[in-house]
Amino acid sequence: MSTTASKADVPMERLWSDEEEKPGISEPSLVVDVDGFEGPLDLLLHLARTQKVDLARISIGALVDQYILFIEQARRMRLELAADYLVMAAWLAYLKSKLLIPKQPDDEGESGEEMAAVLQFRLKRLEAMRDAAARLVNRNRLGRDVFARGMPEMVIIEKHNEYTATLYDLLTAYAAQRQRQAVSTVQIAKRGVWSLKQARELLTRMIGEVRDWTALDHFLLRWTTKPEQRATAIASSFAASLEMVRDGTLEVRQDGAFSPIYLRERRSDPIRTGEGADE
Amino acid sequence: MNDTGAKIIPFDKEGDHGNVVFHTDILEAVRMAEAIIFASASPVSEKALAERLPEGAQVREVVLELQRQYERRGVNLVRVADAWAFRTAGDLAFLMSRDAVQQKKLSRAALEVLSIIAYHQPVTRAEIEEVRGVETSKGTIDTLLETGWIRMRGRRKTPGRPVTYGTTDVFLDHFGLEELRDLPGIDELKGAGLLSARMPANFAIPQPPVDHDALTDDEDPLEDLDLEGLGLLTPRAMDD
Amino acid sequence: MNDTGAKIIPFDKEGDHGNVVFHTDILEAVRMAEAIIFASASPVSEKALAERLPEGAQVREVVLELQRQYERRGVNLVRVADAWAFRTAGDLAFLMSRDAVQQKKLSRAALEVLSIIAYHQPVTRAEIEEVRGVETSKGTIDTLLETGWIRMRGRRKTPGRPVTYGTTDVFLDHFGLEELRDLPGIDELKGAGLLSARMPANFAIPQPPVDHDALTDDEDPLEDLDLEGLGLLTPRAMDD
Repeated sequence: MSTTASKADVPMERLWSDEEEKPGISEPSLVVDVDGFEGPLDLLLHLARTQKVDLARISIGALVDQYILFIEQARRMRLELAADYLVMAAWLAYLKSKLLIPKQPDDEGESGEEMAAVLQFRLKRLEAMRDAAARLVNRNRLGRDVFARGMPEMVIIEKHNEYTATLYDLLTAYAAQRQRQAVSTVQIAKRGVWSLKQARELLTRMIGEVRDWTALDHFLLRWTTKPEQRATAIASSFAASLEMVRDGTLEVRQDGAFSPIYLRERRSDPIRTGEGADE
Repeated sequence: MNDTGAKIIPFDKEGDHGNVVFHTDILEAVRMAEAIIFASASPVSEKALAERLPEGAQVREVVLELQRQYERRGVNLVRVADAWAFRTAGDLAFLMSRDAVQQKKLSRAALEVLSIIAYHQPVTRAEIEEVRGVETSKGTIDTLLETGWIRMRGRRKTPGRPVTYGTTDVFLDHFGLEELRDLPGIDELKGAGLLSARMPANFAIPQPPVDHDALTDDEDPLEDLDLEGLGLLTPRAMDD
Repeated sequence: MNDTGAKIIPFDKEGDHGNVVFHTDILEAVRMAEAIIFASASPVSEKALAERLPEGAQVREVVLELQRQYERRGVNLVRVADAWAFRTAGDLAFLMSRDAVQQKKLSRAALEVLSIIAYHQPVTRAEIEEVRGVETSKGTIDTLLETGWIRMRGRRKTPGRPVTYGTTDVFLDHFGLEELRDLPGIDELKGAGLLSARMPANFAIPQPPVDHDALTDDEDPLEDLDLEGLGLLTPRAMDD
């Protein structure tokens, strides 16, 4: 698993290659360098690439292990990791547990394989977009490789309006002045513990929706809080989930005392995808 | 750009049409279109051309003829959406680079967002974030709006009516694309289902190995050392 | 492109080099000179050309050949002092004069007022000033009325019956909006990085009306008399 090979097919990313030249000069404690990554999906994609196989053939199990090892290292070193990374760890741990246990007949949720497929799809899509960006910037570009007339003799006026302004100009002007006028001295207190609702929002962004019954809570707790905060985290998560149930955005199920709490997004009446027929 | 070695003579060797008489009207219209487009730094729409060319001129035909005449010259006539512009030939980039204006370099994140907008448009901010799996930092979209490459297109007709983003003709012009269909690799991406918001039904579900913890033949076990080697764990400098 | 009969070419048919084989080097140098002069913001001297053309190129010869090629086209290569530039052919100058109108950028004050009218309509001048915190000059509103992007909608049913302003269809058209509700809301302005994420909790942005033509309950229609009073309609002559 050498790094040089993975570097070659990643032209846009010089982020971690910089550090390569000086491996292990001295002994000291390690730093987890998470700065070079654009979020957990990006980190996962990078790890997947080190498997040096087509994304369609990566081993999700190995990938999960790599990721979790990475996070554990970081935690052992008591580094502050952004919540995104921790929530992803929780989800991956959950995914792994699903992959290990054969699907139970009464388990209505997505199977581990389905979840893994979604993850794989998202990694592939992200990689595709990244490659597309590289191809785009390497095209002949106006003002760099290809040029327009240097001494234009006229401007063709299409709309016969003497004045010009773009929507961007307009919005900038509006936002800037409203901001100027507003008293903007709001301090947002840093949360010590974050709610299940927050976790859910992060998950949705990273993984897609929690469409089916999911017993995420204890994974979230394990990964996202320090041991001493666990009690408060349980309390606030649970409170948050009840609140979401009351708002009608979440459903909760527990099969017996002390058994896992299952959550899923509450399906509103199916939304038709056509023209806004859902008023 | 075509790169068939044979560089050619000026506007036309006369051989092929020495005898054919083109209707003078067309010839004159071609000259006029040439003058108008040449005079403008930004692309001139076919509509604007139609207003200026003699009545009855077939704008499309005129412009295509003009494009043909400039095909192998140092300056080419290119199409940008429904407008036309003269641009220096792509193969002369090496010669022109010295005129290049220093352009603001886009961050990797901004480039990624730009390509997602280009390939997935119309796309909402939430959808962009879903593709990238990370919140778009403040200023990224702002910067892209400022370049004039992206714009707010409208609103999605779903609850909440989120604003959708798309690219502009300035984007096409900048990257030398006639239209969005010319985005590199777009057909393959679409075919592979990678431009959809949801995983398409036909997307292959991976067959997990029977023992998914067992390493496959081409895998090595992971050790701390690997992570270090990957630069994920970097040795801390002594003196900081 | 249609292929009815060979395309002709206008300008180069005299055939002096139908037979002559130009050395490829010269032809390539002509292409380069063409691109350089085209892209340059000022006329290019032969000395400057010599620096960029391949070594050994006969600059004068190259330029004269280029000039010859453009001789009868819509654009000509002309000498300005001892430098070279492309110019629209003299006989086509009439095409250029047509739209010599200079486009003006709206002043910042005008943009601000315009944006307030867009978001807060129907809105009176006093209300605009309240949002901006500064007085709005009459000239600013006049400029905006002149653009055709705003209009007087009616009168507010309050003491003094102040005129209310709103936007027009021309406004929507110019800014590429289908309807007023397409203007981004607070979350989207934040998301795009245009508005700080840390705005006070009570900060709000009004939702523009769905139908921007309909008068609201607290508006009266404008009447001819009103317009007259505002000096926009000239009083009818008595003996008419």
